[in-house]
Amino acid sequence: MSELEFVSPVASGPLSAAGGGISLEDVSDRTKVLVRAGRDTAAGTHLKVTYGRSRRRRDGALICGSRPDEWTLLADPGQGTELLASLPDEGFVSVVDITHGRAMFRLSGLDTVGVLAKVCNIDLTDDMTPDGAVFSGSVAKVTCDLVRNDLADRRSYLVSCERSFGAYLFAAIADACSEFGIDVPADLTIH
Amino acid sequence: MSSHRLPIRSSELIDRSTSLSFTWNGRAYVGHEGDTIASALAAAGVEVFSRGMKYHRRRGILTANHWDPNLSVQVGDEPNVRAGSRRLVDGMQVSAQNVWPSLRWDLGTANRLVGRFLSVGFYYKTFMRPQFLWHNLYQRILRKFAPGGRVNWKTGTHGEYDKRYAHPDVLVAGGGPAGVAAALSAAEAGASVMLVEQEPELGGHLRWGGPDDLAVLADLRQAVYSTPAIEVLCDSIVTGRYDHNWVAVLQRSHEVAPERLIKARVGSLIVAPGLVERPYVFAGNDIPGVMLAGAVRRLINLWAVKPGSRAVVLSANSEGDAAVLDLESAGVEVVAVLDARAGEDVVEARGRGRVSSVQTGDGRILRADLLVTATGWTAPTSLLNMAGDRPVYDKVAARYFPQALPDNVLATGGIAGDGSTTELTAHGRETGLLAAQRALRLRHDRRAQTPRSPAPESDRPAAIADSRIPLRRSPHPECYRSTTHGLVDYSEDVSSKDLIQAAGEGFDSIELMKRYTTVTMGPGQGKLETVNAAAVLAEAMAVEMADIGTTVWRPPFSPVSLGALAGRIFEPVRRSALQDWHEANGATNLLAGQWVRPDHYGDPMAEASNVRENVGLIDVTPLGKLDLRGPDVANLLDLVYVNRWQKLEVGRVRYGAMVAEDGVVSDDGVTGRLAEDHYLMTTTSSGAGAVWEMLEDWLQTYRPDWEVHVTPVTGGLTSINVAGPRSRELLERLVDNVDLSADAFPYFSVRTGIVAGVADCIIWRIGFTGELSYEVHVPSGHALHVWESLLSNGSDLGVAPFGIEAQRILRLEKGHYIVGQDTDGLSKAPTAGLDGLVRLDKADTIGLPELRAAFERTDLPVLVGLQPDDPTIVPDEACQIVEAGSNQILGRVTSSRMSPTLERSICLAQVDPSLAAAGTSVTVQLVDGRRITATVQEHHAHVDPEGARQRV
Amino acid sequence: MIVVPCPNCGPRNSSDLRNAGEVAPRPDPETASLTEWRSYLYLRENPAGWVTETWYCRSGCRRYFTIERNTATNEIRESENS
Amino acid sequence: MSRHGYTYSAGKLLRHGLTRGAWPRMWNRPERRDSYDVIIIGGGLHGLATAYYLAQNHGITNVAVVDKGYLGGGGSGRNTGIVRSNYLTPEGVAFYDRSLHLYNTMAADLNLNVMLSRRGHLTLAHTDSALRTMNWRAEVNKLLDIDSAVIGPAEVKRLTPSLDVSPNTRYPILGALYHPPGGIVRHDAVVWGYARAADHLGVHLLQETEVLDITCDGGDGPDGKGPGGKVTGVRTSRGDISSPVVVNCTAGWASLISNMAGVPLAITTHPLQAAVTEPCKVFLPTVVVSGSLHVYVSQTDRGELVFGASVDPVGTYRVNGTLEFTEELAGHVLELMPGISKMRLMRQWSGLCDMTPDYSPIMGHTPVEGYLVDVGWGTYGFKAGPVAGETMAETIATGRTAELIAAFTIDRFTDGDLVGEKGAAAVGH
Repeated sequence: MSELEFVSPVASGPLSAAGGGISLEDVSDRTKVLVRAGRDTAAGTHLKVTYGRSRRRRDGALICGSRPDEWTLLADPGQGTELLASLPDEGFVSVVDITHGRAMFRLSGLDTVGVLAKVCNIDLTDDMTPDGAVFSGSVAKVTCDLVRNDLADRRSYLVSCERSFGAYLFAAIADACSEFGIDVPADLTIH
Repeated sequence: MSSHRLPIRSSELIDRSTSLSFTWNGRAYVGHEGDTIASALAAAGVEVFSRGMKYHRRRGILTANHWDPNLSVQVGDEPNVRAGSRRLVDGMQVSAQNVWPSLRWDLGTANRLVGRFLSVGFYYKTFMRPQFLWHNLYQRILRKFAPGGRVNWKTGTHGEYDKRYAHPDVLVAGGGPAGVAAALSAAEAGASVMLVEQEPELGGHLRWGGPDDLAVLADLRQAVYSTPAIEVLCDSIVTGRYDHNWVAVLQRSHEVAPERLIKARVGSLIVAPGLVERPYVFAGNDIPGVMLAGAVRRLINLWAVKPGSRAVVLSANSEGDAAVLDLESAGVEVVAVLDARAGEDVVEARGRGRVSSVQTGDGRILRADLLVTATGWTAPTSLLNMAGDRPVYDKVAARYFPQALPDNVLATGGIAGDGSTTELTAHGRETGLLAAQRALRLRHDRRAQTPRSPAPESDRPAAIADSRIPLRRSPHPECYRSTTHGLVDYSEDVSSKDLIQAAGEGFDSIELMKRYTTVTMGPGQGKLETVNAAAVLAEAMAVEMADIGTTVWRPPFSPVSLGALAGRIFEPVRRSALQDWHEANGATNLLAGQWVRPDHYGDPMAEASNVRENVGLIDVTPLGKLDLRGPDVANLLDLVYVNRWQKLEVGRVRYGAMVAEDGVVSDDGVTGRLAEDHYLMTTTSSGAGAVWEMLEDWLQTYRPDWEVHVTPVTGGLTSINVAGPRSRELLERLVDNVDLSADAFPYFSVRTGIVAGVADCIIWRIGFTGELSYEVHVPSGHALHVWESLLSNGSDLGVAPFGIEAQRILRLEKGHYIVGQDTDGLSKAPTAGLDGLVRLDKADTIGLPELRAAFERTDLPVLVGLQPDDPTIVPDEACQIVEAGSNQILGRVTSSRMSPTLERSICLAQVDPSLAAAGTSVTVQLVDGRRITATVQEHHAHVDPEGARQRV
Repeated sequence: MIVVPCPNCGPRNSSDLRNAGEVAPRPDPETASLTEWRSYLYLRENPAGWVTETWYCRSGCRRYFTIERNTATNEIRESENS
Repeated sequence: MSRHGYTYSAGKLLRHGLTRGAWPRMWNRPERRDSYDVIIIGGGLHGLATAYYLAQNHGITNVAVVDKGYLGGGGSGRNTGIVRSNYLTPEGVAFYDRSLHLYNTMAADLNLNVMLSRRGHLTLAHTDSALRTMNWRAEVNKLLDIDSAVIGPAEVKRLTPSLDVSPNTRYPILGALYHPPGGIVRHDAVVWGYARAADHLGVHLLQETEVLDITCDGGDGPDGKGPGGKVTGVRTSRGDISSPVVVNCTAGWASLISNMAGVPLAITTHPLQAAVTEPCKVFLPTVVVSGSLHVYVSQTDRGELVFGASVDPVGTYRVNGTLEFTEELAGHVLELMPGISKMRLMRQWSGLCDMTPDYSPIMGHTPVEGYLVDVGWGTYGFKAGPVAGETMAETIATGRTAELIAAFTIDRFTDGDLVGEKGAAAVGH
């Protein structure tokens, strides 16, 4: 169905501050696959990373240890079939394509910590939350999965939430960014 | 008025090159940057700032800082602004509060004439009879006298407030010498530090000290601002310390918000607020011109304001002695210095609108316009109280000291003891080091326990004992009250005489006294008043201060605006992938929990009829949807639903109802078996979250041996119900690879197929509306395409969207109950009519014993279909069913609508079992009080009870 | 905002979790008398002191776990049977 | 009034003002006896009212009220003083309506102005289902002759102009249940009024006397406690006191006291928080409650806004309050009244609530003879104080459960006959 357009819950294009301190981009169209498996299953062994950490697989998929015995695989758009096929399925293993079920944003720049500190109670200092950290928490009162996934020395986070909260959450994060120089479009209101 | 501004002082905060214009009660004034509202007005000769709450006596500057009870003013639309600390801003419109018609001529002063009759608690002792006078007259008058400023409730908006979280290892509350030194040593020891100071600049009392103090201060400031690990927040205040060192900081005058709340999880909290100077209780102690030593020192040294011309000073300590020197240096004639340490005293200040004379303890009457008192200190122990400490009174030092603090809270500076600047900073440094070591130990543990952070490279820092040398406690006379009576609480107008009366009436514990007299209950919350109140009570009871205890200081330490507490107001809203389309196509929305969804598109009756006649589409995405996988799903379903699930075949769906452990109906929905070990469960929209958590609970804590994975897919699958006699025809045009014919795809079946080119759509055939209908669950990224395809391919079939209201009509025609509307918090399975569904012979089901007990009972209410005998009357939902000749309640209408299909009113109702038989006539009382009759129906369904329409 | 030590996530703000109350062992529904069943449903020790209770890590690992909390002080320690 | 000893009046105020004479004590600190006919544990509103009605209505005056602290130091002094009777169930309505009647005449009955302000009580509905519950309450209320009706947004605005009734808010006000007789009372004064009247009738008020144990005889459990036994007295921090009747009126501490008699309760203790702002000129004429937003608010005659919420979700005996309570409160208040964001919150506090599964009290006799309970008051103990005292006194004096409290017996949990108040009472003010 790759010819069908994927419609994101977020209508807005990328936003960034003039000074470059912060940028916010909707990446909801990325492929997201949820894997539930015991650590002793072949899938668990294959995925390897433990809860709280992430690694980049050779095919480019980002493997996130999102919960105990639970992984989220993130890849470019349209990779669902490939990702599903990439996993050994012996034993009690569940693989669910959640691409359509989760909205996802990338928040990048020096001021990300300042932005997230306005909406999220997690300690984001480097020793508590280094690059590669995977964690969950409340962001602007929505439960989110987050990955610190720095880009070429630019601090960056992937933030994902249940799809139906997507429009709200994008607006809420954009609102938090405004202190750091992002001009928030008028149609992105949090209320 | 003449200028009271002094020549340049080396310590002054004002920038004389600036001029800020503002108004006070409508009159124009000018001040400088660095001025507070009060200092600018005082410099211009203003002496009266407010009126007392009860007797409306004139009030002037008392403490000249944030705690000054006499300096609450209105600034624009902001009430109760502390003019003693609020910095002047160009264009401010400042006015006095609680005066009418003006500060100068205030009619409230009439209360003074009857003051002797308005003794404490007087209102409890009168106005009992006649009652109508209390309600209609006295109370209205009392309300007119309410103090405080005016809030702009008519046109005000929430405004730009903000919040943020912080995670400092060490938070220092108070930027005086000890606090600054603590911050520096904590940072040196490797801790991240947040240093919070109430004033706009660091330094505490050093700011109004001599050249040596100023030199030390300059060094400390330089060191702090060149230490990156210290975040300095001035003009900010720690307002609360809550359990587990959750600390609230109110950051004022930040560029993004006038007030911003910082919530900090703090490793170690260092409490270093210094001391609050305490007023002295004597006759006339509220006359303008009576000031505390700290007030005159601040006025002279920080703002170069001459506080008077002839001063009497009552001094019990070095602050008073220093005030004498400051007064002299400012050209104020010091008429007399009364040394309280030598037993000298003041018994009365006299004057109207300004002190004119002072009577001393030895009977002298001195002409003066300024009476300065330095009689001791209150330790502002609020944050320590909040940390569980009960500070103890030390008779020798005449103040309270910390008793037992938890490891994560440390005290330094004046609150911990006395010392020179060198001694205070030394204690601060030791405290900072200890705080840092404890905090770093906690940080080490936190890293070790948190999976996202790598294990700490170093060993756990060793626990360090508290080896600090305590600050000494300098002797200080116990100066609380003179031989005369005066005010104890300035903001509440409570005098020492009032307190003694209250004790005599039986209010002889500090908490009872507080409640009866309202002492310490005003905006200052006891900062100035608490210790004096305790002293007066001790005197009245003839006991030691130490035996009185103090009132518990409750948060916040300083009042916080509702705006700052609210912050940005995040209220998450959920939208289906089709919600933009709905709104663009005329939908009227409905808020259902967090979801916003279409109630109707203009004409719900027509929308419902169209479903009965043609075909309609409704977006039911908010239905909870849970993807269940694993070999034990059927076991799980058997446990959580009242019916059986072991024999559900692949490709079939089934209705299920849930009860809680107490047997009360809790949720319901349809679950389908998509593959051998793969099911999709639906729940009510409002119950989706709770059902998910409940399934996890049973799987994790009760049956961890079962292999089931639960994944919520509510928003990922956009659910479109295609309902109506032409629904099959419409779907056939768009569905590939699924045979929709009645034989191949019977009622209560499920198939997975391609709809409008979108793969992985789950289609199940069910009938909430009572019509032939298919619920299509579409991957949400392609849902709009499917929805629009259904509309564009069905125009010849009369396809049209319908909203929740039409669905409610349709389901009521069909007699489907809604959990939580037609059932309530006591409804058990028999009430909902689940007799046919429930299986009591299962080994286990949630609430099984209660299910069994419920079916033994004959007294439970019964849900029935009900039709008013007059078909044009629709009783409102919640109308009561009553005994014909009385007000005895026998049931209620739970749902009601006008049925477009039957063109008559229809209802569901819960009735007493004696009324449940079909054909029973019941009496319904309408909202307007009329009573009508209605007849109980054989079925819940009013339309097509046999289900013929949905089984075609 | 107290801190709850989630065995999987580490220390978390309590707003990230849901408190499911004092642990009450579920009697066997087949054999329990109604009186026993209703004791399980309704009666709680409700002590002013240490209580073993269940939490659900709602915004984190989504696991249920038990800890001991002192209801007089809000101190928390690991549950002996967690 | 002379039965209450010294009578207060405007004339007395005048005389004391002129002579500057001292006022007499409102109550005494008596020496305790070794034995009483009735011991009431808990010197709050309920305990004092029970003692007063025992003496006043039934002539039983050999009664002690014991409290570990000072009078009214628990929930009686920490609630927000709201009274109303527009409950959902007939049994709830009848009970609270009697209480409201007692409040109406209390100032005269007790010769102390409790400052009842019948200013009208609005329960806002923001959703269809909330509106349906309001209709339900209104319809039940009407049948029981309670002044209560559902009104629309325009009428809400007329009664309370500071509320934002525009339809585009996150929580639009779709209507409200309006209850004109509802209002507020000066809570401490009610405590003092009952204490003063009971003291004058001969009841002993024993403050700073903590009950350490309840002594029993003949019961199934250890030390003769538990079902089948009977009460013999209490052990206190100031010595043992014997009595054939011990009444538990200890609200948030009810479980601890009841466990001393071997009678476990269907209760968990949760804090209920409240807060007050600095005073402002009066602008809010009614009591406003929003169940969906978990907030209620009224303005005192002193100009302070008094706020409350629903109970904290985590059970605890801590009463030091939380920051998140004030944050949520402020957010929700500003949803209702966006114009007051510059008002400042001055003080927060909390009290302990004894929550039952069905949001209704547990009252009357227990399986231990002579041990009675008046507990499970959750968030509505203040409203019920007078009628609870009256009916408990009747139950003690006559030995028969008073009719108004028959639905609230301890047996209902074993019988599975819970009261249906829960739906309406989640924010029960």
